[in-house]
Amino acid sequence: MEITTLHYLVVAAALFIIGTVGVLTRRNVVIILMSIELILNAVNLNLVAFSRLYGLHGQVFSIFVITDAAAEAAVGLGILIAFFRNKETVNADEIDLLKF
Amino acid sequence: MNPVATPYFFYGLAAVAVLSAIAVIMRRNPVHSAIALIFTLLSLAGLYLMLYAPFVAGVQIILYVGGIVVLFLFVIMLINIDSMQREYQFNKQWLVALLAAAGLGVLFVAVYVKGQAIFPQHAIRFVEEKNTQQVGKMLYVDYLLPFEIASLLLLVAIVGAVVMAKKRI
Amino acid sequence: MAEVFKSEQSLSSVEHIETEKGVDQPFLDATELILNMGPQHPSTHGVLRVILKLDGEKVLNAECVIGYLHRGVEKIAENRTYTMFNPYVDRMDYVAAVSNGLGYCEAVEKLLNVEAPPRAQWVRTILTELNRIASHQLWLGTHALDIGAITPLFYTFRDREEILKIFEKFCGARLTTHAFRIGGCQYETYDGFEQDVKKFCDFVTPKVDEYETLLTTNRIWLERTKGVGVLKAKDCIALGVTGPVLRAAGVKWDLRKAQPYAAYKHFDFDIPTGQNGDTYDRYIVRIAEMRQALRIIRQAVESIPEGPIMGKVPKVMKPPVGEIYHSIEAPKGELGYFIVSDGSTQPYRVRVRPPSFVNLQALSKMVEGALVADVVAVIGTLDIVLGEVDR
Amino acid sequence: MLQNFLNYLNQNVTPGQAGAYIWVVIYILIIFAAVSVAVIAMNWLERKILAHMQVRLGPMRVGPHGLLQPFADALKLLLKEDIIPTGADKLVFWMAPVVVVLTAFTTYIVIPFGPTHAVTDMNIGILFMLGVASLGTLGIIMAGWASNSHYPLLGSLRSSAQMVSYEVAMGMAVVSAVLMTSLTGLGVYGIGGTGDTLGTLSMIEIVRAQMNQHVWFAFKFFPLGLLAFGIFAIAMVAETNRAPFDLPEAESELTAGFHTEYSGFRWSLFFLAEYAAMIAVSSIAVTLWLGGWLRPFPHWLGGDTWDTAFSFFPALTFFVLAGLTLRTTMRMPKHPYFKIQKTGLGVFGLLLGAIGLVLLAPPVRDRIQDIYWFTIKVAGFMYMYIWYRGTFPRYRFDQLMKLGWKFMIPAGIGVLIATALAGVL
Repeated sequence: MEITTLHYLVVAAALFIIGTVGVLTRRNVVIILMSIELILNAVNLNLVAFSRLYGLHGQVFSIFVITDAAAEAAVGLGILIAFFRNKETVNADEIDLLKF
Repeated sequence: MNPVATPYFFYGLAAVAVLSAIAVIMRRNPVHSAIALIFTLLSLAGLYLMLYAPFVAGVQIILYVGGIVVLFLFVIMLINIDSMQREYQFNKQWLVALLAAAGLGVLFVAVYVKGQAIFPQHAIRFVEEKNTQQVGKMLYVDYLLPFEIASLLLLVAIVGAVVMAKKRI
Repeated sequence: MAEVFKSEQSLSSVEHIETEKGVDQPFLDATELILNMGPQHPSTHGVLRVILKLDGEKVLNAECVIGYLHRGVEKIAENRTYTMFNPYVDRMDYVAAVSNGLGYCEAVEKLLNVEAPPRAQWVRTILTELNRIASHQLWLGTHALDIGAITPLFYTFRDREEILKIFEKFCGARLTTHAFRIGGCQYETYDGFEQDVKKFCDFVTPKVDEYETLLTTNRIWLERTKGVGVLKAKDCIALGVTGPVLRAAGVKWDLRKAQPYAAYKHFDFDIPTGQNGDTYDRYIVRIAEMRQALRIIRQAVESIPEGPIMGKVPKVMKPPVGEIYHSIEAPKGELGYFIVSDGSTQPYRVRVRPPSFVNLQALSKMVEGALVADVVAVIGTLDIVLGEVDR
Repeated sequence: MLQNFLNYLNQNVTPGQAGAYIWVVIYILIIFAAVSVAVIAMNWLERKILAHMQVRLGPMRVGPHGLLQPFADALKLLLKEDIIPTGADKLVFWMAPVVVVLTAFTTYIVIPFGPTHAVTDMNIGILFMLGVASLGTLGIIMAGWASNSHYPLLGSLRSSAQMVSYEVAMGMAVVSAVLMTSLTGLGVYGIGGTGDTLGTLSMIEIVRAQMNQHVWFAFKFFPLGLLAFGIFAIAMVAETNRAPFDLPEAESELTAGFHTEYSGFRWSLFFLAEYAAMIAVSSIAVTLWLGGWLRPFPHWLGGDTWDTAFSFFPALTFFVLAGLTLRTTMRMPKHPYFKIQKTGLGVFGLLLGAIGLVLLAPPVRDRIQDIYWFTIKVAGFMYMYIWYRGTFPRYRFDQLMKLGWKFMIPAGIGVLIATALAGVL
């Protein structure tokens, strides 16, 4: 059976939904950040899959997305460490102060 | 060279990707989640290779798996406390999550059903041998401005991360 | 860095290190990690245990736990005659057994008010200085090994072997020699002793240069040792630190010059000193001391007098009631013996002032704010022997 | 079928590109076996060379001159009890050595031992190699974390920080070499050939570019190529956790670092992976800067006569080794006790000689040359590794970081910019 673009899109959608569920339900911020990575990867898969139909632009964009993911992970984890130092927790529902 | 056994590879990689993704959000121990994330990312790199995007696959491995996940693991080791694993891992938003998941699922199905017609039926056959060169050219010619902005973003991210994580500035 | 595992190995002696959460503690104690270095560890030079409180790699606090090698040597002395106790002292600082023996013998001689004949004094000086070289060689090899240079160890052991051969020929033992007796030496030196010692001096002089080519100007060695474990002269004196560690801080204090014993007042030698009191200076001072020791040995062998080797001491030693403190400059610092006599054949009390034990006190001061790797370097540079620390 | 099978031999591409899957499997098996043998040989050589640097003999008891010592060690390790600490995370503990070994061996599929002697040629060859090599860190982090002990944890934290830092410098050096593949100008030195002005990441194409440009990249744009090569040569030692950068397993500080809690077979996997990774990164250095499989002076000493002369080198090397072995056999004491050892060493020497004879045969001679030159260059690096270990003290963690961030990375960026300028001007 030929593997078409649609197959890839289904995988990407599955990853996206899993990521969304992870962001919404988990308490641990580290895992929420990982779920965001999952979502970004789903997007990437879509971009690369479509690049097979419409040219290389999708691949180039997926590289930008990876760059963004790196920046997001670095800043997110930095905030997390700063927060953890002060509150000794990484649970999202306990992060309820604007200033600490 | 013609690919062999493509469907099997695809299904195998897709299964690994999705199952590990589920493990990412289900595991109690964040380190296990991170390891599951590695499997997802690696199988996605495999899928990129199948899509004739070797450069993106290489970047995926070297940046995501070699860089970002190492960062995740590093931070988990810094803040992993046993007591945290004994707490409730999920908050009470399961209803919201279910709705969101269902909504997204419906949306995707709708898009696929509607959009099937507008996808070109035949894929472009890329010359795999020159993929890197072509991507490079595009990055530096067509997408020069986004490229520079991305570099600026990374600089800001470096500064931000250092400011955030440093104890005393 | 965080404490990753709640310190589950409830260390009984650690409790007071745990920081209490408070206002003046801006960051959580979760950033601290308690590392239990030793008693089984490749570079604590025996069974020293150091409890390190770490922030990442940085040492916030270090606490030494000693006593794993305690054999009650001082107590044993109270149940032995003066002669019988003599071999025991060799087991304290076993890499410089001859120095230990010299200190004990001279202390008892002082108590008995006898003096060893000149020839014995000269032989004692030669052997003690040979032992100083052997001790410094062993220190250099293991210290370099701690810092990661594995090769000098084998070079120093190769050359130390020659010294041990001389010991073996002289008294039959290599490590715990029991070389001296109260009142002199048991036997006359073997034939060819002088030649052997001279040959050794000629053999080892270029070897000391060889050690220096391996390490002295090595960039990594310089980076690892300069400015590491600094102990200033004031702190040295306050802590009672002696030996090369004190001299590296710039204090020209050497008991061989200050209170000459054995035959040292007849020889001409210098006291090498450093300025900064860091690990590198201590290395340089010890290397220079090896050279000075060779100088002393050369002079001693040239001028060794003829005569009896054993002084006149009674067969049954009953020193007069009294007490005596006598100290010598052992390779590691001031080695003192405090002996109280109640007039019987056995000492009432023997108290040893071991240089390693006193020098080890400085460890926690020296490593504060340093890195884990520095702890290892500093333990090495203090040149401790746990047999002597715990006794 | 058989014809199909043998057809590949006449093709001038790697089996991966030719689509000859049976040959791919054969190549993978050969490489796996060869690397394992190389690791065993390295084990013996390291102990012997290090011993001779340290005025001692090294292993002498098991087999003549300790030749069988690695096998005895392997046997011991396999028979040892396999301990998993009580508090350890069993899954991760189990997975860590597997990850390390897998990544170390996966890199080999793109290493070109010759123009056709690679499993496959990838468009992203060098990127793939660096990426997969960096995955080894994950295994080390997992091992340190899963052990549930403080020394391994410190070791793995050191390892992750170290690898992330040195990978950047390594990448910069690699990029400057990749850049050179596209800079076909003669440069200031007036030597050089022609080539594609489009750069490449493929390992085979990089070597081809060096052939076409008539210069090994280490010597291109002197001293820029040499500088980049030097940066890589330092970074690769740090990357493989070898002395003087062996902080993650610093024996005198962290007892054994990340593999403190490992024993027996699992520990031997770490050992295997470490040496395999050393060979792999040395192969990258050889490919990128020292002309890969090219023999010395392929153009300056060109022509059929020189080609033939150089093709005798592999056989010659084996004859020299056989001669040395037989000489040692002769010099062994004449005593019944040494009879078995003497026979063994003699047979070993004759075996080496026989291999040398086989290598003299013309078809073998032509095919084996590339592999020979590649191996010789890698062996040079391996000797350097041992030499470093015998000479240098260990860096401290902050000094390592200082060297990495304040010297290596700026130097790498500087060399990259200078190379680009030198190529354009």
